Amino acid sequence: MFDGYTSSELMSIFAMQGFAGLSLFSVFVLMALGLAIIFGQMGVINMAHGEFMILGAYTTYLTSGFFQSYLPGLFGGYFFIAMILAFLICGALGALVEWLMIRHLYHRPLDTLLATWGLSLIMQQAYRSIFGAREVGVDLPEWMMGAIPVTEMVDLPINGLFVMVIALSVAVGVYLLMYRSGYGKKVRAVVQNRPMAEAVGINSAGIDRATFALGCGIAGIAGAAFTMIGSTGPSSGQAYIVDTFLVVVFGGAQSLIGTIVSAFGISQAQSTMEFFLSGSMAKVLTLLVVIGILMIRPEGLMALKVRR
Amino acid sequence: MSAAKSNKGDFLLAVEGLTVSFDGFKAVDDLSFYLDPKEIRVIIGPNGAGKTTVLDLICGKTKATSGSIKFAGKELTRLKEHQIVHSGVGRKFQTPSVFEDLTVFENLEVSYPKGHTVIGALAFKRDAKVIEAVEDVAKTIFLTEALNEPAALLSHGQKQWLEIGMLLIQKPDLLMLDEPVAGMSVAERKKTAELLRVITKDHTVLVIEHDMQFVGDIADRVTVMHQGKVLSEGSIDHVKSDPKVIEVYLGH
Amino acid sequence: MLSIKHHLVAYGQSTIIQDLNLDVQKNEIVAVVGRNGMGKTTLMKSLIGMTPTKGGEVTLDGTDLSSLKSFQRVRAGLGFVPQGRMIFPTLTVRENIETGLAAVGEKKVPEDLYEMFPVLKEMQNRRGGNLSGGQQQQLAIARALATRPKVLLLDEPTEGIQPNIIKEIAQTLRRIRDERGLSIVVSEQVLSFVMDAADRILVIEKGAIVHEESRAEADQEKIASYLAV
Amino acid sequence: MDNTDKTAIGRPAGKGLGFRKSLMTLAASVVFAASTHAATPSTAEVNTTGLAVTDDTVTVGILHSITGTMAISEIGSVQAEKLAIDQINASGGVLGRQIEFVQEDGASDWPTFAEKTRKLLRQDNVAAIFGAWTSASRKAILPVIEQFNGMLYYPTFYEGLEQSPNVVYTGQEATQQILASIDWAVENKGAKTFYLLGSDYIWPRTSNKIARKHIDKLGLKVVGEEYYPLGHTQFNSVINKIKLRKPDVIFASVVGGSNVAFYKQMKAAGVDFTDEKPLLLTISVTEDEIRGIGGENVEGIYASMKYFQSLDNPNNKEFVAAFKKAYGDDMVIGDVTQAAYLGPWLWKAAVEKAGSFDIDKIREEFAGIEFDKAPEGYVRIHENHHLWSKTRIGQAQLDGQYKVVYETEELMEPDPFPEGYQ
Amino acid sequence: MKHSPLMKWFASREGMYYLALAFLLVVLLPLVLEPFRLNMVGKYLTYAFVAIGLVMCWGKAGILSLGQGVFFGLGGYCMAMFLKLEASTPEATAIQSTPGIPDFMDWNQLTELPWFWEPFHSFSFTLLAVIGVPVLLAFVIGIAMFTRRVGGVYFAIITQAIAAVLTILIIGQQGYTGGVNGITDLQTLMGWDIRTDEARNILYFICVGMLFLCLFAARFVQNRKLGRILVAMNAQEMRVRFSGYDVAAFKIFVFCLAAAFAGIGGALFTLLVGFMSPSFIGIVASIEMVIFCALGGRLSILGAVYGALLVNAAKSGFSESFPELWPFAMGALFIGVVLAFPDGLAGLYKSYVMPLENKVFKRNKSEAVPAVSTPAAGTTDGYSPMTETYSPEKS
Repeated sequence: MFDGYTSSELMSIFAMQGFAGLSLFSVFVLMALGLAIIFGQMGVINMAHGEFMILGAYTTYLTSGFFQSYLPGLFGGYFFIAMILAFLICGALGALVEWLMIRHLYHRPLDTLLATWGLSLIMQQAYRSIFGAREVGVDLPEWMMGAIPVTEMVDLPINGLFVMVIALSVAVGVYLLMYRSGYGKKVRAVVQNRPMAEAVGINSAGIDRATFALGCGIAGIAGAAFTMIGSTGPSSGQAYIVDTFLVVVFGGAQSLIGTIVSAFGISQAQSTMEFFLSGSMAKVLTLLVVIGILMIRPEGLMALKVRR
Repeated sequence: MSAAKSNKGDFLLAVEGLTVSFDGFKAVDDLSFYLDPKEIRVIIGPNGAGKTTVLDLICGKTKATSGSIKFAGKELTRLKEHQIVHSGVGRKFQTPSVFEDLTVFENLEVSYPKGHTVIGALAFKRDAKVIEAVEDVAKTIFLTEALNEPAALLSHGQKQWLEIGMLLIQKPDLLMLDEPVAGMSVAERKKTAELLRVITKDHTVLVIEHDMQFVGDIADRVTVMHQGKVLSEGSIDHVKSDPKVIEVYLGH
Repeated sequence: MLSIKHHLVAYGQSTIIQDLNLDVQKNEIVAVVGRNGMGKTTLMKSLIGMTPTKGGEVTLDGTDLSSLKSFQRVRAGLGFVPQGRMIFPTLTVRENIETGLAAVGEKKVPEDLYEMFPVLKEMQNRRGGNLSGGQQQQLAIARALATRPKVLLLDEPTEGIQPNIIKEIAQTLRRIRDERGLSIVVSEQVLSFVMDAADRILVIEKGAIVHEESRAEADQEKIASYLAV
Repeated sequence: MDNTDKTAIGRPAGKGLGFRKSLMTLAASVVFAASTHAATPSTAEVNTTGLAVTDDTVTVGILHSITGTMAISEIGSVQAEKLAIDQINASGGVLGRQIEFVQEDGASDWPTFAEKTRKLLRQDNVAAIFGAWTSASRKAILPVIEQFNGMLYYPTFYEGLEQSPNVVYTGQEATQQILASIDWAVENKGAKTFYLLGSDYIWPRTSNKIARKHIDKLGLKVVGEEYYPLGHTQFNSVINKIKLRKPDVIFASVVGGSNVAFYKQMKAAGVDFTDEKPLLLTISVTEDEIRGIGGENVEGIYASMKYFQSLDNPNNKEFVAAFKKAYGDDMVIGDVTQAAYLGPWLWKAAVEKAGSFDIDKIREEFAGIEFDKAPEGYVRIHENHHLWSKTRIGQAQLDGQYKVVYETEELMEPDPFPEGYQ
Repeated sequence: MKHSPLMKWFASREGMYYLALAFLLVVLLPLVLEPFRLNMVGKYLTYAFVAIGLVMCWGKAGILSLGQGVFFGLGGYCMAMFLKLEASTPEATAIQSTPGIPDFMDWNQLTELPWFWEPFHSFSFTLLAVIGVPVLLAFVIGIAMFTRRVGGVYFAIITQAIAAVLTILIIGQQGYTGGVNGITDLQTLMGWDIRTDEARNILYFICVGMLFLCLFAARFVQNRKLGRILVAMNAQEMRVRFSGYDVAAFKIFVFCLAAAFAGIGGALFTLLVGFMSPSFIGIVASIEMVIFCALGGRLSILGAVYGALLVNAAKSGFSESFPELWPFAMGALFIGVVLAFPDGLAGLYKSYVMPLENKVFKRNKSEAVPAVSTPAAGTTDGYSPMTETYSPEKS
């Protein structure tokens, strides 16, 4: 399989492949973090997660259009504004959805699945009505295009690096928020013992809404980031949902670290297999391995073992 | 080695070197005790001493980290819950767990030791024998009148009895009861004590209980647990006067 | 301070608390004693709002609590130490106390709390779940005090606690009352503790107060008879 | 039955579909336009099989997905077919009859296509059906249309391997698209090695099979062949493989949302297509797709199709202008949209040649029917029901249009069952 | 007057419900609808098989599978393989390079029939496989998951992933499976042309017949002790385990039962519609099947039938008149059912229609519904889960 390539070529390729794995990893992390918060911390199965991501992508699309028309001079920086807007808009919609729908369903996790699936249908059709059935093209500022040549063979795509940076920042941000802030303490208290959290004065309903909104907001950031590497259409979000859930479940639903570890494992497995097999078979094998491991270890990789 | 030891006497239940740890925390720590056939044993001890965990281990709900549980010469630690039940161990939980959607009759019928396989449950017929067994037990647990009522409508105490009844109908050799009188009224308590006296005639019983007076009423022997270990064991008077027990549990 | 009128709690068709009336004075420690299943815990949970109330009125210092949710009751001045302590096991000791502070918008654990429970300061970075029963009880009380309550509710604080520590808890309660000038309602079935801690003793049976006396003239035998089988 | 009123015949095209107002007015004006009664043959004469033909009107069906995942692709076809119908009506209709249409939604769901075909044929008795996009939906329609002897005008370029007496294929079959383009790459660009890449389903696989055979015949080399699931969005690994194998040509048939991801990631990986190292040759990216991908991401790639919006001929200028007038200036027209536009015109030509709406009579006349007003220039129907057409190579520009760099001199013969390529 | 037990049952309230459904499906719809519409109803009914399975599996036993499309598809594929082989005689496929194999195999350079296609020359094997293949897969999944105590949300997500895997596999292995196009152009069943209106009508009635068979099978299971154990398991799994039941075995059983129903539905779908494709296996199809069940009332097997009928009829009706509104309606339906009517149509029926009915049915007091005060009761079918009512007078 490697006949006729010099060792330096091979080295470069492995370096590139490693980078490909890392960039897939950062995509998975971005996809899964929002869901890990919503599913892992609140037990809500948000099947509309992909649609929230696409909302972030559309927000980016609109922002880029706005900057092109009105602030062409600042176009280079529009992406940061777009991400913030995506976070806010998705978060706000998330809060609204929580208030209208999710809060009535906390004790019925499987029903949240059905209801949010309905929500995803509505959101998809809304996109179709508003933005048209075709995919929209999001223009990127010049500086995000192209690659940084490291060696003659190895180029690091700038947008891949950028997605990695975003993924890393979001992950660190979520970590700080969950483990270093008053809000995080309240979330963890509510997760551990909802009635008791109430009884020490925590407004658990408010925490729930904020947490759901946060998860949706992160989905929005992910969607904004994915305009750089993926497509933005009414049903693009659905493509992510199975992968995203598997990453979260595989990691052990309660554990944010688990989500990151599992994103790493799955992305490396997939990108390694993609190199030796065809893309379709690599995908099938990865999914099967994940399902297999989940059957042996249903609690996921990093489940907390506690006395019951 | 332990097999040889437990075969020496003819204990019904021999627990030896039983240990279980949750992430390093040893809830039960190298615990050993033995039950004679037809013995009434009460386990007492402060909260968190590991009493409920011991019952969990015996009935297979929790898997032991190490140690052995021999029941009538059979090793239980490797069996699944339903296999343990079939070997003759019945377990009642602390909070009553009955099938609220089913009637009392159905609750008992479901527990009747026939038709426990999938095929069996499809083929199961409510014949005269079943009805007789259900009515028998219902009488024992004071629920004859309530047979056609959904279990959801029973009082707390009645649910406790029903759960005991669900064990009785299985005709187990060993009955394990976790705080059977918790939350009962005085009258119900008296009736429960009476019920236990009936049961103990032909069953070996292992009870967890707090109420010392109740313990004194029923126990042959008492095992006091503390931090996953046996602190003291013997007759009620013996443990009551044991200074260690007084220190950590009974108070001065 | 705390006034409970015609309090009624029921699950489905079974009534747990029936027309219960109780007034707690400022600076008073009231003990509600009774056996398991008599409604003590239900009373406590319904006062803090964990269990819905079917009828009656609860006012705290003139504020009507009846329609408030748990966290609002806490903000109105009710503190709660539940049965079984219910500390947050994976949060550290300090974080546990901070969850209580959040209710009143404070950030830093006040020194006086650590003074009252020095052991908590020592262990502030340990996970709550790794404390002993007695330490957890102190943590639960500290967490409740962090909300700066006017009335502190304690549900069976001695449950599962070694006898020698039970005495300490009684002293702590009196100290809290003296230093902070708050009222305490404690549910119990350990008579010695009640005699140590309470100013007034109420006996609850089947959801109703059946007997009441002040500690000074309490007839221990009589109360004990309610507690026995 | 009263089902007809559920699907109003000739319902205004703009209803809720977000079409431009101009179309509504156009459609309305056409419907109410006085038809030329001059030499209209009698209905009994032109319709012996009970089709929905009156003295003034003839009803046809339009069957595409306007909801679901395929709506993205199929809406262009709907627009083109309606435009052609409007234009035909404005020019006097077919055999003196105005065309009315019943539009049904296939909803991106294959049984729905079969069901709606049944409905169109059994209930609406349409004289022709313009529709379908994916092979899967065509395959679902096929048994029904054959059973009830309808006629489907199918616009998409596709894998071939099919020749139904009840279908006219107005798009190219695989060999037309592929053979000429590979020859072009070899002759003009000196290509020696190829990397075949596609989405994982029948059209890319069949196309690549034909491409591989042809490359083998030319004595050249395929250095990689790879398929990704539909909707896949991560192409870093295959991009690395391409970098490793250094093919002269990447022959790509990635479709749908994956397309966007693929080209963005190629671009990001430092591949500048304008360098033509490697050269990228696609058979799946029309101007429509470029709108989603972004012109900057595909600048420099080559596409092999029979039609590009930029074609410089009078037919096309007129067509593009009419299309934009009807649907807005920001519309783009891709290969399939043009092929869909041919459908009604070819049907009209066949009907008029046969002097009848009867399917069996039309069928006799197909071979040799030509349409010289076709935007792509000129087309002729082969006896195998596919079209003779030229194949063109276009190079994508930054503005999302293709610049035609090559076209075959002769019309390519359609060959749905190519000997030696199976 | 002595009535046979069967007559008695038909006169009972429950019997009436079944008779009403039978009347609707066997008499009313065939009379009112033209063949084309009736065929569509038949197609909807094939989904009802899946929904009945979901009632047993999800409603009763609490196991939500988001991969029922897998079993539906497998059953459908088994039938499609048989029909395809029948349609691929050497004469009919003479133009192929290898005559006698299905056309798509020929396009993919297969020169002989793959081994796993061979048995599908036999109709009896096919009938066996229609049930056997889905059940076998369900059994394997069940063993792997339930003995490891994977349940709830985790089970749902894993079954969803399995649906995704199978879809990718079928699409990718097109030489063996027909790929994304599916297996199409199916014409005859043992020489009988299944595309004619008469054939489709007959197939419709076969479908209705099979549906009633499955309904009765589900009803049988539900009314046996096994049914009670499923309900008990859902509420108090621990107690069932410690009453001596191997909970995993019961879960595997009910999951396999649901798979068998789905497989039968899939096979009938293939016959009625004339092809099978991977789009019925995927996630979207599988989740829609859950909503049929939820709309009907997740505890009611009859409700499941109405749920499947109604959602699909609404889908067709809506998408004909307001294509772009349909997804909104469908989405709203999902949310509405879950939020406002968690017990679905059956629940609505029970709270609004049944009180009226009770007045009419006064004399049948003995089989009245469990008290309204226990809404959690294990049935909303309008009859007690017990057919054998215990009466103490016997002793």
